[in-house]
Amino acid sequence: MIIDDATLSLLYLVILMAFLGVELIGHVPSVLHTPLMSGANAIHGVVIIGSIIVMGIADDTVSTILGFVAVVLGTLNVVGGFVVTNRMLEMFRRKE
Amino acid sequence: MIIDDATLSLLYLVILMAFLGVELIGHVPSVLHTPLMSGANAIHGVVIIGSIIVMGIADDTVSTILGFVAVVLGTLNVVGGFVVTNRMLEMFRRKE
Amino acid sequence: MKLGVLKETASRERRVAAVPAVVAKLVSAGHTVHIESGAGLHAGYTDEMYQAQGAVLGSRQAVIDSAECMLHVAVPSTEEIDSLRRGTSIISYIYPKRHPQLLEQMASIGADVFAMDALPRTTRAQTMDVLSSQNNLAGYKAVVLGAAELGRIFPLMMTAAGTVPPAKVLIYGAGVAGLQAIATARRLGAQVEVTDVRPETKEQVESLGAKFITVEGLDAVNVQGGYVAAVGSDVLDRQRTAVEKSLLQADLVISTALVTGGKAPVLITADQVSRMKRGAVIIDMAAEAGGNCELTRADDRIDANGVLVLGPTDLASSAAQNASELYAKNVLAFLSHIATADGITYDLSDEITSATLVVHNGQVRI
Amino acid sequence: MKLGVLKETASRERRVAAVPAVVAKLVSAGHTVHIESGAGLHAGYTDEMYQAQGAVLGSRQAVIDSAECMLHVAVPSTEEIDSLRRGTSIISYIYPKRHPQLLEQMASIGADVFAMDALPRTTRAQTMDVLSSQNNLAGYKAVVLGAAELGRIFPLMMTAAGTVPPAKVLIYGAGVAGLQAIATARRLGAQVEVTDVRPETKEQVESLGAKFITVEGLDAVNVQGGYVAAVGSDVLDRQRTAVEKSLLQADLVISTALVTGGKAPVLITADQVSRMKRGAVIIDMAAEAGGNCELTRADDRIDANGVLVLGPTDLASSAAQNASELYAKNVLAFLSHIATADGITYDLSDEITSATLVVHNGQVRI
Amino acid sequence: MDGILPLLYLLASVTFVLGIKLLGSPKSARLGNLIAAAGMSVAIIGTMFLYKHNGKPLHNLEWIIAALIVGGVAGWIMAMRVKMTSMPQMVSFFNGMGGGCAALISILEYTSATQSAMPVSIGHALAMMAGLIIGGVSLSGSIIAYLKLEDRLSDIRFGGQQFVNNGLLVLTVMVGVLLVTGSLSGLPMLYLLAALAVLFGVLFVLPIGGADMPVVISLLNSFTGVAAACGGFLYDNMVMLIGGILVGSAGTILTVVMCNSMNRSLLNVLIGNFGSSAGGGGSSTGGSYREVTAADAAVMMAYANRVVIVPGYGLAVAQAQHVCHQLEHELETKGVSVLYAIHPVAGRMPGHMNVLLAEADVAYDKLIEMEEINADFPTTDVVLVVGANDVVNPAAKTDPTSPIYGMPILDAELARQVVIMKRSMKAGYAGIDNELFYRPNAAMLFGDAKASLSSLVNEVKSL
Amino acid sequence: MDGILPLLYLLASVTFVLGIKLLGSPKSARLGNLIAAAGMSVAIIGTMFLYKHNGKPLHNLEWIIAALIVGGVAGWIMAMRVKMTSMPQMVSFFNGMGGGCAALISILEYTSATQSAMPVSIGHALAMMAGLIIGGVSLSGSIIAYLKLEDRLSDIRFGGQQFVNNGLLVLTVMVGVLLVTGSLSGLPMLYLLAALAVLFGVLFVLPIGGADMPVVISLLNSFTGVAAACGGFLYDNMVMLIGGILVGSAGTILTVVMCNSMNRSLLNVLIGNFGSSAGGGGSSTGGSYREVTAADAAVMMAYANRVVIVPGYGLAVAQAQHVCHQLEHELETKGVSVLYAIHPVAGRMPGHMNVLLAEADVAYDKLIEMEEINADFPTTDVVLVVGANDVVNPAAKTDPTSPIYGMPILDAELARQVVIMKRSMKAGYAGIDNELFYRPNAAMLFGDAKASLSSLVNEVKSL
Ligand SMILES: NC(=O)c1ccc[n+]([C@@H]2O[C@H](COP(=O)([O-])OP(=O)(O)OC[C@H]3O[C@@H](n4cnc5c(N)ncnc54)[C@H](OP(=O)(O)O)[C@@H]3O)[C@@H](O)[C@H]2O)c1
Ligand SMILES: NC(=O)c1ccc[n+]([C@@H]2O[C@H](COP(=O)([O-])OP(=O)(O)OC[C@H]3O[C@@H](n4cnc5c(N)ncnc54)[C@H](OP(=O)(O)O)[C@@H]3O)[C@@H](O)[C@H]2O)c1
Ligand SMILES: NC(=O)c1ccc[n+]([C@@H]2O[C@H](COP(=O)([O-])OP(=O)(O)OC[C@H]3O[C@@H](n4cnc5c(N)ncnc54)[C@H](O)[C@@H]3O)[C@@H](O)[C@H]2O)c1
Ligand SMILES: NC(=O)c1ccc[n+]([C@@H]2O[C@H](COP(=O)([O-])OP(=O)(O)OC[C@H]3O[C@@H](n4cnc5c(N)ncnc54)[C@H](O)[C@@H]3O)[C@@H](O)[C@H]2O)c1
Repeated sequence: MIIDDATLSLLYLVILMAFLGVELIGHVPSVLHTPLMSGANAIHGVVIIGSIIVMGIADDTVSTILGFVAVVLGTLNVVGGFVVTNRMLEMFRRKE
Repeated sequence: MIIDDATLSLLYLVILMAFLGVELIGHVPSVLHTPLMSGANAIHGVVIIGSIIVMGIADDTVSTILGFVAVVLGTLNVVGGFVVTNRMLEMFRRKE
Repeated sequence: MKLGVLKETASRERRVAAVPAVVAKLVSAGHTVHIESGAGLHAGYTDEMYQAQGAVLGSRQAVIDSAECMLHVAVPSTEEIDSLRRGTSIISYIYPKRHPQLLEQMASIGADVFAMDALPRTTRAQTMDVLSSQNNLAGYKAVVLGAAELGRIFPLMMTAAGTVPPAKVLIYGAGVAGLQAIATARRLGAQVEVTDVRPETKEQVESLGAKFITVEGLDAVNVQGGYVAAVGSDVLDRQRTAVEKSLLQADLVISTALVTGGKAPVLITADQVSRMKRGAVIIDMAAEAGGNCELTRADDRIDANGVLVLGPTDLASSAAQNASELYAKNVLAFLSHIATADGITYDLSDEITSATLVVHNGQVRI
Repeated sequence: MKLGVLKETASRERRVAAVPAVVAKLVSAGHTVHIESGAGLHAGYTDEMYQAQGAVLGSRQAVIDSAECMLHVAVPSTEEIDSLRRGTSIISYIYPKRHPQLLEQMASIGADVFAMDALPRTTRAQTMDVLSSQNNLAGYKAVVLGAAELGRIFPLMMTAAGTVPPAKVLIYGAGVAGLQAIATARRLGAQVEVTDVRPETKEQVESLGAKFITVEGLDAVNVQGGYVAAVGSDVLDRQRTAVEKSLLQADLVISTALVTGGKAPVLITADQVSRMKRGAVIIDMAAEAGGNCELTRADDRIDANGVLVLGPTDLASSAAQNASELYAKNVLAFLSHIATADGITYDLSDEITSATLVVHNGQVRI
Repeated sequence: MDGILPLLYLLASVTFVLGIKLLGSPKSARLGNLIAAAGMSVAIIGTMFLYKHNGKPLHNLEWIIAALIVGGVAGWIMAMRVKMTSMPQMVSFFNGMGGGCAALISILEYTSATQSAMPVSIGHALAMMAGLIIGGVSLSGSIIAYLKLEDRLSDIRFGGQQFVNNGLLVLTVMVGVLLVTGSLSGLPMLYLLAALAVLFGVLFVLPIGGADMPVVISLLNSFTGVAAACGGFLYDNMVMLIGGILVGSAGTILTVVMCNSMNRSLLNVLIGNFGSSAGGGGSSTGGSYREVTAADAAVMMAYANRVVIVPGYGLAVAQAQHVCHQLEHELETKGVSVLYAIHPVAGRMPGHMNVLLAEADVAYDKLIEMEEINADFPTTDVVLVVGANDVVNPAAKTDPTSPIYGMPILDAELARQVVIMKRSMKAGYAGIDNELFYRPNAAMLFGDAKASLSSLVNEVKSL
Repeated sequence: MDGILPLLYLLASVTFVLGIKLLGSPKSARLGNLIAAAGMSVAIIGTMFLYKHNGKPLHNLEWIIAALIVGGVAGWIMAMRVKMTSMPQMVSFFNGMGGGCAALISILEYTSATQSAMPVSIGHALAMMAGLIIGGVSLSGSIIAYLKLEDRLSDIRFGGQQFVNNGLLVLTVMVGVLLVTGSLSGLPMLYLLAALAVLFGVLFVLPIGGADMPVVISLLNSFTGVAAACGGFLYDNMVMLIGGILVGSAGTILTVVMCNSMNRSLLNVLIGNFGSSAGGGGSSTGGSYREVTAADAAVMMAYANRVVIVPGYGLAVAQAQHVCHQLEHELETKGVSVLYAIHPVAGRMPGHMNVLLAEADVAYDKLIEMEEINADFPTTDVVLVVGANDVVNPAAKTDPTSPIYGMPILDAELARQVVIMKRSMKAGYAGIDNELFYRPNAAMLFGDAKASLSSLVNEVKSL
């Protein structure tokens, strides 16, 4: 079995993140499940970074157009995700 | 500022481990402080791996002797650490 | 309708059939309320209080002369019935099964008689249920009376002079009165055991923190309209045996067991009493129906070789103020159901009217 | 030592100075215990029970003839003292300050008299403290008696016939009796308010879940050996004002306020009573010391225009069985302190002996 | 990769972890969301201006900014406009967009890789294909989930559906593997793979019932996380890796937790559910009721202004009066006003509730009579029914044939939310079913009242 | 680094994380320790047989095994022989050994680096020097801590000590930096650095008081973790890295947590303590008492066979009877037998405790009279005194001048452990000090009894 260093690092990261995930999510009250899911959803919008890079280095029209679409989709994910999460969490604002 | 990839990985690891550490240690009852410390103590005995390697590649006498000492010290740390921890934890064995 | 409230004449009766708050409601519903002067005094209600709510105060005769319908508490006496005008309606405790002659007499003067105690125990009749409201108070008072009579205190107390163990209270019957007795005795710190022949009472008893004495081999008991049917003598024998140990250790015994119609079941024999602890007290709430203890005599105190047997029939009445208030509210709810401002609507198809109307059109209806 | 126990002769006194369990201990400590036949009957103890524990049963005269030291509960009557042999010691309730002539009489027959009620309220004397043990029971019984007399029930009850509000109980004095009265009334579900002149009682009262009525500008009160000194009339005036609102709303009032020596402070005036709620009940536990209420007459019932004023002096005695047991254990502890099997050791340097020995060598010591 | 950008990425990664952590508690959830959003902004802006490709900064910046504005404005508007009740489908939609983005990146990378004719390492190829497949599934699956929740699409099931799905999955993976190994290649094949993935996403979600959608969305969410991580691997980009893996792992665990709190296994939700009926628990009488966990009920109550507790006979049976008092206390500590609504015939004897609650030292002035409190129910946030049944049964007002018709009842049904604690759906004293339990604003919390109340107390405390 | 070894390391790393996690709860702590130990064995054995240096397996295996046996047997014997009360110093000793090992590795690496004359990267040099310094400090510091706890060494303090320490620290770091940059070099310089580090360790720990030793040990422990991580960096060895960093981070947090639970800051422990008095809290009467947290008390009680609760007037004042009953219930759920010891004059009126506990529904048969229960105290694991004072004051038996002399008391002092809940060290009714509070088997849990009891309930529940 052959494992290169990068993969190994990745493996470590994945496993540690999994532990961290378990510890972090462990005892979340179920009312928070949806906001949490929504927040996580916004976070994976980080994929937008990839699309920005792709677009930033694209030089043919097709790539630029596809990249444009990708950035739009990613932004939708990020912005929509965070805003929706924030709205969901309105209910946890303490009333005076 | 110049950061090489390995260092960056290390930084990520350190930071993630720190998070993990906080999450893991967060609400430990204080009676467990000493056993926990002792268990952690045994774990950092992993440094023995280094001494084994050193000794395994040493070819002069001084290195071999120092390596021998290092391995002995490391083993003391590991074995003593785990055994002491185990003894401390005897009190948590449920009585019938 | 012109309603009349007389001063109760039965001995020890301190209640009154209407309290000022209820008078106000009756008046605003269009009735006129005539009250005998001093009728509420024993319950803590002065004439002035009634007047302030719109009642018409008057002499006994004046009330009798004006009223179309008498609101009453205790079963009316022969004299009282004789003194009434022909055709007057009566709403009162009647216990029709125990007083057939009284019914005849009332029929003979053409009275329409509603027996509050004959109400069906249905959900919608709950607000009119005088048995519940009065037995509830009686259950509380029985325990308080017992605690006052007993030469011991109820709660466990560990003091510098030594430990006083908690009193042991045994309760027969977990109906309304029995349950409230359990609650009250437990509040005061006694150890409470309970026996009843209805199996569902076990959970209820335990929900009040008392111990239920299970009688083996007891099948479901027949309950009709909320009244419990008598059980066979074999069951009673078995029950006596199951309970005896607790009885002989009891400091206070409160018996509330009743069955439909007739006489109360005998649950405590004279022999058992003779073997009870010296200083123990029995409060027999079934005294009016013959008593659950063989030795009970209604409204009397019997010292059976150091065991005191009381048969008070005025327990609810001894909480006259609350009892009158609740009775009056029951009657108010009853009246709103069976009558309008113009008079009683004799709707015999109505379950409540039909069950309570024991004399109608000169006819005894049971 | 030869100890004697007579049947109590005071009216309403149901207690007895020794119970079988204590007799057993006295006997094993080397004493002989002579008991008048039937002495314990009212408290639930038969002659057989005493005999079984080694007591010597006999006629009254036989006991008087044998005993060197009489164990007694109620303050002895003149006749009782007359009937005693010269030189007999007496251990009993005495209330020396209230009965100077009695002391003279006892001194004249050469009796050595120990007043159990004069015990210093120190920690080590707690096991002998009859005031604590008896007042504790009395406090409980006062509430039970009040609950029985009151035409209302204590607890809040929300029922189909309406809501019964909780009874309001007002307690004067948070000493031993008062605290137990608070606890008992609270258990039964009443709303309890309390007044006392010792500021430290506030916390104690609140620890029992009752409300303390604070009287403004009250300095620390003088307490000597556990007995509270009288406060000035200005304080009493201020207190009456502070409490009045609660008093006029109260259903049951229990007063327990006592001060050293003399007469109990008057805390409830006749005028106040006349403005109280109709149907309210006052139980004045200070009746023997003149009463906290102006209208109180010891051992009597007074109906003051619908307000019932009771001055029972036999409250502890009404829990005769427990009261006798605790009293007897107090006396046992006291005897072990002041005497050996051979007799009393008159160690006047001892705080307890010195404080309780009110007549010695033909001399009144207070 | 040197310079300040890696540190910005590190910062962003930390905000993501922190954000997820803070999102786990109601007190800090909003903050968590904001922190993660801030980190994301840093990462995006940093990338735009600091990223160097072969030493050169990114070009097309104006188009990138245009795309950001288009997506940002659209996302903002959609997120602000959506109704509270439609939140889950909105999340699903946004998730799909993320999946689509990830899939596009793979396609673009593959395109440029084939053009540059540089050899692609197996690892890169793997990441590319995985990103494409997972992103594609997530895209189409999320859109389907969105449509279903919007009720624009109903469950579609056909015989052998599971067989078809599994076959399609195998085929997709096979094509992917062949593309990785290079046995297949070329853009058309890549588009085929994308089409297969999208198709699978559609078929995968189509048969799953509406009630299980949240679980599916959560799962697709963690898929997108993995797809994003693949992108991170492609560009050796740590923040994408961390963000993606974090969401992948946390999302998976969240999915499992959600299943657990429904007492189902994930497999059961995804596969076992084929052909089973939709909706929450069903009842013999046909109506359907909702269940709620103690944690949920605790949050509802802790964030309410007013809670009214309706005690009944069950409170007495469970002897739960002391815990009930404790709950009242915990809620009041949190600033919630708590009252008890006492029905005159609750329990089995007059004053039964009074006896119980007095024993637990509940203040008398917190016990409110029926007539008085009935007016307050419409402005009450949460009613907690503890072992009561008949006394809150609306049949007493509406159904003349009911044995309890005419009995005045506590109008608990008028409150915003009603939580009912009992052990089962069984009837009470009167022996009749209770319509209240099936109301949309009602939810059941099953179990012995004492046990349920004490978990409630714990949950409230932990908030 | 390919082959199976990296996977074994990964496995071992996972066991370490898991081990630390499991060590956090009494229920799983033993398992956690065993798992970590198993992982450690895997890592060690794997290294011995699978590690390849420049493609060749390790040699000197027989010596390695010999060293393992020597160290293992010695460690085992020491660990088994040590008395329970001496555990902390034992931990410190073992920790020092680990530090020594790390320092030796750095020396050896430096030696071989100078010999091989290969250029050393800055990163490596940094790791080497850091490992040496930190390992050296940890070695000597731990040994000093060990000696101090063994009472073979007393606190040594002199004027300007802090100044000297800081100076030494600066010097050490400077030498280290110069060695890293290459301005200094050669073995003698390295040995100088080692000596400086060791010296600093000694001086650093010398002045710190015995009661603060656990904190210092924990800190040194996390130091060793960092030193181990440096080793991991040197050898690019993931398991050493993970293990080291994990202990470094968890150890640091543990240190902080320990300080918090003593209501001190870390700085205060390390520096502010110079010249302050040793020992736990002091009292005006001169004796010293111990404080305990609710979490500790909870563990003591939850793992006891029998707990006796002694209620007093404070229970009434705090109105804590209901929570007290709940604690009893929680403990019994855990299989602990719980009784109440009722002193005849506890409280302020006869039967005060009875009234209270009856209100909370405590079963009568759990209330045991003084005479009866006094015989049981010697076999009782934990006595929990709730707001009582005079009734457990041994002065009643021993001090004829005391106002309570002669009053029979509850012999709580005879139990193995006594936890006393009150708000302060103030006296009770009799106004006298209570010797019991200063007994070695007693510990105070300060605060209102109701609050303390409810945290106890929570802690017990969480076990
Ligand atoms: N108050 C009186 O004087 C009186 C006298 C006689 C009759 N009643 C009648 O009694 C009824 C009272 O109404 P209610 O609402 O109080 O009671 P209910 O209608 O009898 O309902 C009580 C509910 O509590 C639940 N329960 C029982 N034990 C439980 C436990 N341990 N934990 C959780 N839940 C539990 C039961 O459901 P599960 O089995 O599903 O848990 C039951 O549905 C009325 O119909 C009234 O007419 C009253
Ligand atoms: N039972 C009777 O009949 C009676 C009558 C009169 C006198 N006494 C006397 O009263 C004493 C009774 O002994 P005891 O041990 O029960 O009481 P104690 O000796 O008076 O001690 C009670 C302790 O409780 C603590 N405390 C008060 N409030 C508290 C709260 N809210 N939370 C936590 N702790 C609280 C106080 O310490 P902190 O201030 O530090 O919190 C105090 O030291 C005896 O001396 C007895 O002789 C008894
Ligand atoms: N519908 C309603 O809402 C409503 C209202 C009040 C009462 N009830 C029902 O009415 C019924 C009786 O109530 P009640 O208080 O008028 O009862 P009751 O006064 O007629 O009888 C008292 C109790 O004695 C018991 N008893 C009979 N024989 C006995 C024996 N041999 N030993 C021991 N106990 C014996 C009965 O079971 C009953 O519990 C109960 O079922 C009660 O729930 C219903
Ligand atoms: N050492 C002990 O252990 C011990 C034992 C029992 C009692 N005591 C102490 O003895 C003292 C008295 O106990 P007691 O029960 O015999 O008291 P008591 O019967 O002599 O008096 C009853 C109460 O009346 C109060 N009182 C006096 N004047 C009052 C007024 N104007 N208004 C309201 N209340 C008034 C007193 O303060 C006292 O609390 C208390 O301090 C008690 O703690 C001590």
